[in-house]
This record gives sequence, structure tokens and C-alpha cells, in this order.
Amino acid sequence: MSTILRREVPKIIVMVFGILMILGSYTTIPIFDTIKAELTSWTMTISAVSVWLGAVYATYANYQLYQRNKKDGTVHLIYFVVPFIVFGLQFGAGILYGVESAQYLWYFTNIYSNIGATVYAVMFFTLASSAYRTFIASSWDATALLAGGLIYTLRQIPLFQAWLPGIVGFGEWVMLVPNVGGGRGAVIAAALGALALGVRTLMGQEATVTEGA
Amino acid sequence: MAGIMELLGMALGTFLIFSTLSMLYKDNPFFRVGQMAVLGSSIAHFILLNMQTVYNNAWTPLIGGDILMVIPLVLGLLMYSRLKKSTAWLARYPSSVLIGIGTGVMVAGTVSGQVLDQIAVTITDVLNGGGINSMIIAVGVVTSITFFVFTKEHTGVVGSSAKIGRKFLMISLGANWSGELVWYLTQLVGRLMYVKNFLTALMGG
Amino acid sequence: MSFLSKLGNIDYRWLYITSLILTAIPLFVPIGLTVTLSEPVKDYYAVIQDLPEGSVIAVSFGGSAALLDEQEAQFLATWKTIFSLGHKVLFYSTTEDGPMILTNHLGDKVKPEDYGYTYGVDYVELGFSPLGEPGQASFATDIRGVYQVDRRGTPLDDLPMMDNFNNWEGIDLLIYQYTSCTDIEFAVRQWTVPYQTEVIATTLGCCGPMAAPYYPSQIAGFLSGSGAGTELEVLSGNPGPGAAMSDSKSIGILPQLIFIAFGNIAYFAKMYSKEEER
Amino acid sequence: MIEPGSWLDLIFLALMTVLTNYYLKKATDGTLPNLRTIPAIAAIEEGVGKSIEEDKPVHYAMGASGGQLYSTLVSMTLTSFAFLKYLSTICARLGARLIVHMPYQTESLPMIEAMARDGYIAEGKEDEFRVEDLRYYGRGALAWTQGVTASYAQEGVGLNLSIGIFYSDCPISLEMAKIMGGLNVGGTGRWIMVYAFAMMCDYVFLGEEIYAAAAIVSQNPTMLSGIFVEELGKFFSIGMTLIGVILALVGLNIAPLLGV
Repeated sequence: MSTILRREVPKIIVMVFGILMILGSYTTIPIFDTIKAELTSWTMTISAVSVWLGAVYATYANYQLYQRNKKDGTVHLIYFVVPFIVFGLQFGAGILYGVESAQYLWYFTNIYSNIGATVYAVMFFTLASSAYRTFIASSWDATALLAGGLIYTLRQIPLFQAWLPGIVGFGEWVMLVPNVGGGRGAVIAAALGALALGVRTLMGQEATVTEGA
Repeated sequence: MAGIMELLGMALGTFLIFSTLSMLYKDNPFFRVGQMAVLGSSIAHFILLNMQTVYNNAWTPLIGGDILMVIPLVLGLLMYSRLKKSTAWLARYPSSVLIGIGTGVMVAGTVSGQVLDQIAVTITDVLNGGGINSMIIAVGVVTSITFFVFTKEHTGVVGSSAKIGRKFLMISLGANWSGELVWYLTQLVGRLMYVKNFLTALMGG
Repeated sequence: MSFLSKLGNIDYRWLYITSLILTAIPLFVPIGLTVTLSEPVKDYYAVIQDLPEGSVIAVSFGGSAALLDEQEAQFLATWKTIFSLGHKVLFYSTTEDGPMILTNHLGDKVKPEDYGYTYGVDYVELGFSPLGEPGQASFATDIRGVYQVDRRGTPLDDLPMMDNFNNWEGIDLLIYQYTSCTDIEFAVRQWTVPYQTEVIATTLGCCGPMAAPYYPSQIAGFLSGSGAGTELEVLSGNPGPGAAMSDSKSIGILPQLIFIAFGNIAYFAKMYSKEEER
Repeated sequence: MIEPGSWLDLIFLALMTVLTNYYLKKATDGTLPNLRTIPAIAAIEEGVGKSIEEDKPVHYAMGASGGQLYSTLVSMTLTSFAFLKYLSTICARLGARLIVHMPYQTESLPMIEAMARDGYIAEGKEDEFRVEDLRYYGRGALAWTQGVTASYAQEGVGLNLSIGIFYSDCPISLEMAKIMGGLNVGGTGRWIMVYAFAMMCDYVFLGEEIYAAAAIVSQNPTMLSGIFVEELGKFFSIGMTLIGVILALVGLNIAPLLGV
């Protein structure tokens, strides 16, 4: 009984819900369209209800890290309490004034979206150093990588658009011809991989769905 | 002239920008404090928005008489069963519902959208007078798919095709790198503008 | 190790600091470089221009506050173009940040009312719903199934623009705005393929190569990155934040190019010295 | 009753289902042919060994948004789970510490814990599994990349295995692991981000290779059967493209046969 409830029922759920969605996509029978729309709205709710789970894991990990490091000085106490303070203030502002209030937007703009944007700026540097390391014309493959990267970079930078008038057309060509050829092949291959896994899942044969402690 | 709260916000933002960038030099306490602040902010933001989703998408319809909404609410709550070892297996039920729905949608959309249509577009480009460019694309498509063949060793015709395919893939990877690099550079410019605006405001500009 | 070989082993931090400094300089000393227009941007603009006045445009808005530096120029120039042509607009946000960005844009930077628009008659804002691909599919078939009320809490049936309008049939053009590169497939699979809805897209610079395979057959035009935003500003005659960024990008990229050259010089110097030894 | 233009899709799916069954039977009989080797698979165990030698933890990253269960990327999430289980088994067997950087989608967390724990259970070492090494950072690449970077810096990085749905988060996590001396192994099915893996990883799974590699590491016949099905799909795609292009050159259009 236990195995049926733990392994077989979830398999059946996957199959039934998957097939219902496929029917909703491929048939013109109205009931399946309705079911598809209903199930779609369920996914958002299921996901949203589970949101506190993340806070539980984060709190536990943060507490354990503090316990392990607290002997190394009070700075670890600061690391430990800062997320709680920020969480409390921002969450409180959201609950009291609403997420579109000026109070909430203060936190959102200056912390959340500001750091978000900065993280992308950091990526400029990490991409730069990785290119310095790998954009070496040491083989034909590496030269192709270098060429694709360099030509399209020059195409996007206003300075080179002015200096090298032909670069815009050439850069567009790289993006719309060889890039499309390679990219489209990769997309088809990856889609087939995803499909094979999907079909296997709907047949109740995907190990990762049925296993797990 | 900026108000005191706006100025304070910009000061905090500027501190966080530099604490984040400082990691590129080396790990330091400022980076760590900034990281922890972001952790708290990010979780708070995520929870608030999801609470709003639960309220709008489930709670309001439920009290309005849509009794079916009990099901996703209960399924969502079952996720928490993972926290106790003896009940952890119950979390498989909501996971299975989500995976079933996701897989159904994926399978239905992928066959045409990402396989058949892509082949068809490659063909029609040639048909519609795409000239040499459409032929180059077709060669790229065929050879790059060959690169992903696993059941044949990459020797002979398959090997040669895969080798050409690899060049196409590399050009595509390079172009993708470039697209991201320039985007990130834009983000860096945006952050520097933020700092500049803060300095201007600080000086009463 | 020779001097040339050492060029391949410079501490990354030199690359970081020179890039940072050079990017910052033009913010204080602008250069004012010209902009060249690309085909996907011209087509994007032409599609909006060619719509008959009063057409309905749906804007699937997936903006992210953290990515505004990259996309704000595109958004503002697009809103200005649409409003100046008198098309009706139905905004729906697919990201949490979407409504906040739209509040800022429509309430402050590009007010529809300044173009003679009336809320509910000429434009409607539906608020946020986390629409992935299934959500887009639902929206295309039954708007009221996804949104019962607009962002202000008004039932859709009470909005004149929404009269007899509940699915793809009432939409003349979809402007699909997204930041996750593969999401372009959602628009193709759920709008272009089943309903042949005309779709144009706006996205990040990095997503351009991923959108390209669908252009122009399935996506009639697209904007990728702040560069495309700047181009649209120029094309539509609506100057905005894009232009200010151009100079910094031009100068800030130089250290990267120089370091790539260094890496290659060092590699070939090493190769050459090995050949010599033989 | 059937959506117009959907017949070919349905036939395609039906064929895939039949073929999956066929190859499943062959896999169970042990008569499937061999697959070409993917060097990155062997690198995983090598990386765990390196971590133990250096007394540093093994990191597993699924991407800031790598827990998508009800999206079209669900296949990549499931693939990532397969790798997580494989890695946790090796870590439990060899005695390496495993830190898992979880995605923001909280609905995926129960499955992630299950997969990570499974490896330890399989090796009879469940008591060594540490829940505090499952790290959660909230929503967005910002918190995730910062958290992962801080973890690398504070706790060290021996092996960094990154498999799953990656957006603009991996350029930081991979490069930081690299700079801090970690062995980077990874891949994603999202072609747009594969460049980061190609440039920053010591061993890479290029795009679709993650699906094949997941089947190989799972050693599960049902998963292996899928590879052969997708291989046929590739031959079909190559064949259709070649025939279609050749016919197009003489003015014949077979695109309508593909439902377009």
C-alpha cells in the first residue's frame, strides 16, 4: 500500500495531468480548454503557497553558519542578523503600506533592483576575464568562437559603427546567418532531448519523478 | 533638490553597488553585509508577491464561491510536509501535479514550435529566394544537429559534418557572448549613472 | 618568460579597473557618436506604423526593474510611438516588477493622457499575473479567464475598450516583451503558430541571437538591447535614455578588446618561441 | 475535434511513445548499442576526488531559476535532479561535503532535498546528510549569485557542478568558482547561456548533451531508452531538412507537410 501511495499514485498523477494538458492543446473540445485554463491557474497557486518553504531553508542554513562561525568574532553576528533586519523592515513596509507604496518602493529600488542591476554589471567583468582567457585563436573552433564574439561586439558598439561602416552589415550577417544555422540546430537537438524526456515522463518512466527519499 | 529619504536611499544604494563590485577585488566584510541584506530583501519581496498571488488567484475566487480553489491551496500546503521526515513523501503529490502540467504543455508546444517549424523555416527560406545565406543556414542546421549525435562515433561523414557543425555552434556561442557582454556593459553604465546622480544630489544639484 | 608572453597573464583586476574607469569617463565628458539602424528595428517600427489607426495592440510586459538600464529606452520609445499613432493598448504584466515599471512610465514619463488617451477607452492595464507559456495560451483564448478585473480593480466588463473582446481575435498586434531569452518561443508557439497573430518583440541584447531564428518569418521585428532602443529613439524621433549610454559603451569596451589582443599576442609569441627552440 | 494542423504533432508524439517502448524493451534486455563518450561525466568523480584532497566542499548549482516544474523547461529541471542524485551518491561514497545552491522556485525544494538525500541513503550514510548545506537565496539572480559567490569564498570550492536552467546567473557563479580554484563542470540546455559554460568550464556538456549525460549517469534503462528515441528524431530532422532544401532548389515545397 505504502509503495502504491508513495510511488505509483504520483506517477499516475503526472500521466493524467500531462495528458489533460495535451488534450487541451490538441483538441477543440471545450471541456479540455476549460480544464487546461483551470489547471494553469492552479500551478500559480501551488507555487505561491509554498513560498515560505524557502524562508525555512534559508533561516536554518543561516543559523547553522552562525553557530559554526560565531567563535570567529562578532562580525558573524552582524552577518546573521542583517538579513532578518532587512527582511523585517521590507516585509513590514509591504504589509503595512502595500507593495506599490512609496515606503515599499524605497527598499525595492535601493536594495533589490539596485543590487540586481549591479550584479549584471559584475557580469560584464566576469565575461571580460573569461574572454581574455579563452578568446585565443589556438584552433579553428576557438577562432570561430573569437570571430563570432568579436564581430558582433564591434557591430553593437556605436564607436565602431562610426569607424567601420561595414561592421553593422557584417555583424547582422553573423547574427542572422551562421548564428541562426548553429543556433537553430542546437535548438532542434535540445528540443528533441526535452521531448524524449517529456514523453518518458508522461509514460511514468522518468526515474527522477518516481524516486527520491 | 532630493529629499532626505531619497538621499538616504541613494546613499544606501551606492554603498551596495560598491560592496557588490568589491567582490571582484577580493572577499570582504562589506560584500558579505551587502549580500546578507540582499538575501533578506529578496526573500521579503518574493514572499509578499506570492502572498498577493494567493490572495488574488485563490483566496478571492474561493470566498467568491469557486470551491475548486481548495485543491491548489491544499496541494501547496502539502509541500511543507517535506519538513518532517515521516510525511516527506506527501510532497510528491503537488510536485507530480506541477510536473504533469509542465510536461504536458512542453510536449504540446515543442513538436511544432521547436522542431517541425524550425525545419520548415529552413526549407522555406531556400524556397523564397534566400540565396546563399539560406543555404549556409541549412548547412549550419544539418551539421550542428550531427554534432549532437551520440549513437555514432564522430568519424567519416558524420565526423566531418560534426566538425563543420561545431564551427557554426562556436560562432553562435561567440555571438551570444557578445550580446550578453554589451548588455552587461549597459548595466554597468546604468549603475555608474546612479552613482553620478547620487553625487550630484549630494552636492545639492 | 618574454614580455610578450607575459601579456597573457595579466591580473584580471587590471582589466576590471581600466574598464570601470573608462566606462565612467564619458558620463562626465560626452562624445556624441552617430547611430546606425538595423533591419529588425526598422521592421519593428514599420509594423506599428503600418497598423490602421485605432488598432488594438496587446503588450505582454515582462520587464524587470533590475534590467531597466538595458530596456528602458526601448519601452519609452515604443510607448511614445504607439500613443502618437492613436492605437489602443492592452497592457498585461507577466513579471512582478511589470506593474511598478508601468506605473512609473505611464504615470510619469510617457503619460497616455498627454496624447489624448482615456483610461478604459483607449488603454487598459491588467496588472500582474505570472504567465508562463500555459498562461500565455490561456490569455490568448480567454482573457477574462486570467484577469477578471483590471489593475485598478474594475471588472473588465465595465471597461468600454474590452466590449466584445476576450481573446486573440480582438488583437491586431502583440508586442511581446521578455527578458528570459527562450521565452520568445512562448509567443511563437502560443500566438504566431495557432492564430497567426502578428508579433513583434523587445528583449535584452543577449537575447537577440536567440530571437533571430524566428525573424522575420514568425516575429515581424524585434528590439534587442539598449542599442536597439537607441535606434528606435532615432527612428521615431523620440530622444531618451539610450543616447546617453552610447558613449560610455563605446569607450568602456576598449580594455576588453585590448586584453583579447594581448591574450592572442602572448599565445602566438609562445608558439613562435617554441618553433624557434625546435 | 482535433485542432487543425495538429495531426503531424500527434503522429510525431505517438511515434515517440511507441519508440520509447521499443527501446525500453531493448534496454531492459541489455541490447542497446553503445553511446559515444562524454568526457565531462568522468570529470565529475575526478572533481569530487580533488575536493577531498583539497579539503574543500563540492558545490552543486541548478541556476537561480532552475527549479521550474510547470514550465516548458521542466525537462531540464528533471535532468538537473538526476545529476544531483548522482553527485550526492558519489559525495556520500567518497566522503565529500556537498553544498547545494537551490533555485528560487520553492515548489521544487522538496524534490531537491529528496534527490540530495537519496544519494546518502543509497550509500547507507543518511546521518551524514546536512540540511543546512541546502542553500536558499530568494528570488532573482541577484541574491543567488551573491550567495553562491559568498559560499565559494567562505567555504572554498573543490568541484563546482552546474547543471540545469541557467539565465544570466552562471557568468558570475562559474567565473567566481574558476577564479577561486574550483574545477568547473557543467552545462545547460538553454543554448543562449551555453557560451558561458563553454568559456568558463573545465569540462562542458554542450547544450543537448546534458540530457544524454543524465541518462548515462542515472544508469537507468528507461532513461537510456530515451536517447535512442531522440537520436531518431535527429536523423528525421537532418533528413527532412536535406530533402526539403534539395526539393526547394527545384521549386518544390514540402513545408506544408510539416504543418506549416
